[in-house]
Amino acid sequence: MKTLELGYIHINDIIIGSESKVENGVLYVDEAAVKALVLEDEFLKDVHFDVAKPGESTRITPVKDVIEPRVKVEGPGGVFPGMVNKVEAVGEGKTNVLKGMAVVTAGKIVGFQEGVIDMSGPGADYTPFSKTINFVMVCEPADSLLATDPEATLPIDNEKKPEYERAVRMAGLKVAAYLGELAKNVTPDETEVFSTPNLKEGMELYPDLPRVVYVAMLQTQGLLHDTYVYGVDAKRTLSTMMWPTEIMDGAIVSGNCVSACDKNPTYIHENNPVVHELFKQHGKTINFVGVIITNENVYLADKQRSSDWAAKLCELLGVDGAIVTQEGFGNPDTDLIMNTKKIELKGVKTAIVTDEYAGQDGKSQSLADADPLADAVVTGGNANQVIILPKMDKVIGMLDYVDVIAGGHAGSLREDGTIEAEIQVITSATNEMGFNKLSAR
Amino acid sequence: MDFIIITNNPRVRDEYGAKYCVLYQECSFDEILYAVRDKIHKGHKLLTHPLSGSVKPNETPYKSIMISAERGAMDNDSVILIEDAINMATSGKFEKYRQRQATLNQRILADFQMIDFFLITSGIESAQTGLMV
Amino acid sequence: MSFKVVHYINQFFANIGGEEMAHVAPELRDGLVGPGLALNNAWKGEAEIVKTIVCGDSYFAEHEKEAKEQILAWVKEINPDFFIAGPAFNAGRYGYACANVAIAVQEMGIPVLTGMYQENPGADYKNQVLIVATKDSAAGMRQAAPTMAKLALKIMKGEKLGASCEDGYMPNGIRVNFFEKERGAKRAVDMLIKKLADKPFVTEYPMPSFDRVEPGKAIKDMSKATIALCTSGGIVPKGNPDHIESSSASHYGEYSIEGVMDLTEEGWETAHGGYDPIYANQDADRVLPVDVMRDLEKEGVIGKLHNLFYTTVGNGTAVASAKAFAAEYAQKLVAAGVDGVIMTST
Amino acid sequence: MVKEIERTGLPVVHMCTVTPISLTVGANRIIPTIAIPHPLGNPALDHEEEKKLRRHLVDKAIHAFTVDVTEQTVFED
Repeated sequence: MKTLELGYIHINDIIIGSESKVENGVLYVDEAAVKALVLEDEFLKDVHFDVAKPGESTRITPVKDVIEPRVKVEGPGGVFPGMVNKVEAVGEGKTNVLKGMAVVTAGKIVGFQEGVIDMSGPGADYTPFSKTINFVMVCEPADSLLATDPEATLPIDNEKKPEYERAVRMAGLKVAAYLGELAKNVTPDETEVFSTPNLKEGMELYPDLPRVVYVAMLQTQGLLHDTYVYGVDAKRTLSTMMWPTEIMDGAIVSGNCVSACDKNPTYIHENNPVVHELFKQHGKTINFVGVIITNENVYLADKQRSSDWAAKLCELLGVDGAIVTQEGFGNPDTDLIMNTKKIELKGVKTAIVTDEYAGQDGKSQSLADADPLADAVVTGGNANQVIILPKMDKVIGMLDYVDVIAGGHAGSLREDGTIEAEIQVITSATNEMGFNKLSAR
Repeated sequence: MDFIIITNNPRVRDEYGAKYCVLYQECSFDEILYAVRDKIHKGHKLLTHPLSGSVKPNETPYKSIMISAERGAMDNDSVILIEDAINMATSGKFEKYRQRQATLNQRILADFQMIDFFLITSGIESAQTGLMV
Repeated sequence: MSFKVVHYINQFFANIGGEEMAHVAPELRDGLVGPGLALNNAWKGEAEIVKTIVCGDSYFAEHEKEAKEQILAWVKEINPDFFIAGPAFNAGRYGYACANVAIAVQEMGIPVLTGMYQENPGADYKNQVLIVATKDSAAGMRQAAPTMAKLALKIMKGEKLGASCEDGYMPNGIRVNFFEKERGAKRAVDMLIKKLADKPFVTEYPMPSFDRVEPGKAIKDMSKATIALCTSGGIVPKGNPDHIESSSASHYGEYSIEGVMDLTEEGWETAHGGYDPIYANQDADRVLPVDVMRDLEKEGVIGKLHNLFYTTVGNGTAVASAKAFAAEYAQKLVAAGVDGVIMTST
Repeated sequence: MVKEIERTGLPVVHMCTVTPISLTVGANRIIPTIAIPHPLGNPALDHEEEKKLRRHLVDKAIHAFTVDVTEQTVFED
């Protein structure tokens, strides 16, 4: 039996000042200390912090990642293993969570960087991060990363963008771990226990319940499209298995910055909605066996191997059912259909989660691939839906390139400050792990 | 696995042209898909996904696709993948991007080249470790 | 001022009679008749049925052209804000009539709505006209009338259509976003639990149609059969006189091969952008085998090669737009007495 | 397209190079052909040989018309 207790500490406010602590639901952040932590990285020159609260007339853009601060209180290892803590296996004991808030990394990595979080207005309905108090950090690249050619129009040297991406990704995780650490000795407002029996125990405990596995597909196509598991770039892995609670301790982190609406930020991995919903049914209607992680590479032989392995693991576990979720557009549709088809052909019933690109008029074919065996599909909605985002009083990050973010089109930033765009510019709007209520028919 | 890269990305041409078989042509995103399709009809096998990357078709003007150097009987899976990709890319829903391409500045273009470069690089890494497909 | 509505119903719902009275010709009545009452009540004065058109189901089936002409003439004269037909529930010919009349009125620029059971043959038109899904018998009127009335009023007021499951119409291929009550992950788990228990569940995204059609009957005597050639390989007369586009075809070609024994390089080519055209341009018989078919005709292996062939472009999987064309020319083939079709694809 | 024609009751023989696509689009009588750019020919052959090849394929199609099928059938050699 693998058991993890999550202790939720509800955060009602974040105050940036000269001391770091969590007290009476308020997170106090010592600006100088966090800044020093971020600037340990030689590739970052400066960082600006800000707080965005639900209901405010604030827009955060471009968003890179969103992370929920957590800390191990009991049990082996530390959060985000292999990234900011040792690779030791996590997923048991006690973990405290700063609930109701998130660390948001913002800033331009590439010129077409995307991701909008509106804290109020119509856009706020589409992003889950309009409901969290956001500790936003905008990181500036070190001079060593800047283009040296005086003629260059690039702020960052093209060759050095991978370093900058890595630096910003790590800065976000470090700060989230630092803030989480402040809650290590705080008594949680609420606790929730998640227990997964091993295969043998599960069979004995629930002999009559259908056994269900969760197949999580991770985005792994290359720079800005990567996901890390215990610090390993997941594109160089075979499909494998995890305890669901490992994910809750941050074993999977996002390095994916492209396609804001359907990328899975680290926050959504930590709070993986499928894992939580399966736990709710565990022992009642189903026996939740565990998580299979598999990747979404560009190389077709990799796709074949990974989907073969995902299906093979389902077969080996002898499960009755599987939930499959994906991340991204186009290329991953092929992995999704391959996985679903192969798993169904093993006699395992599937339900899958995706989103759609059906065009602004909703009339185009939604997915790049299809198969009649994929007969139980949940959709996160049509990413091409057009939305008008009103001007916000405050912008954290920068707006100059909204014209070129995905789904925005020439002239999408109007003179009056409103943005006409597709909901694909909004962070996690059509999340393909089923985090939201948005759907389509 | 011996491969050919069909690309309209100057960065792929410049960095890999001397090392691998790179067929560069100055053309649109769609035209790269068509070029790959014609090669598949002649018996080359598709090695990387034609819609690799989360950047949408024509949002980026650049596309690099890897096919087998060897020709054999036409591969049905490759035909279906490239046709689905062409249908998706030319369906009209990404039309807005096509119009926008002319307005992209050098900085953005360089970024799109970089993304495509890293996507195909991950394909090359896979091709070099796996000898058979 | 309330919206003016014209309602279409059949002889049964007009209380004229059942099957024995299905032959009655279209008739125009003032105000509402039968089920119109439920619609009118639901509109509470915001919209009103000003005229009701009654037509026998057999009459419509047997005199579709005349019936439509008469109905359209009346509708034109009344010039209503909205046209509503049915609901037809599971009555097949009534459903067919409702859908076809509604489509015809819609083409005049008047918004329309009909309703029927999902397995009614008229429901095949759900992508062309808005159809509310009803139960399979008239006992479902109590639910159907308010749903239809509400949706009709929404359209009359120019409000944006919600998703099919919100507004009660049959999915029509146009994807509309909306917020569900539960998040996606819960919906997926619930769906899987139903699927595991072999209970019915509804997918939120039906995969593009993989439906099958019953194979046509074998032809007993080929020597008496007329065989037609069709191709998706884009073979056209040299110069592509109808300007068939090389991709995303917007129309199909119909060409005569009367007296043509062989498709020569001088006379024929391909308009298809989906493959290297060099081989088809050299000899279009490589795609459309007219030369061999003529030999078979001469030898008496087949009775006759049909004198027209039909051509479209678009690769094997881009069937959506080509579908409508094929349905159209299939009718022409049947009318021409063709017994079998060879379709070639590149 | 094949389906729309067959829906009228007419038997359709689909001559197609990529058999899986033919199966996907719902054809019931399927004759696999030579290659996408020249399904019913082979430019590598001389004219007579090529026509013989085409005749062979069309003969198969004619045969397919005379066979009652109950499910999707690929007529191999």
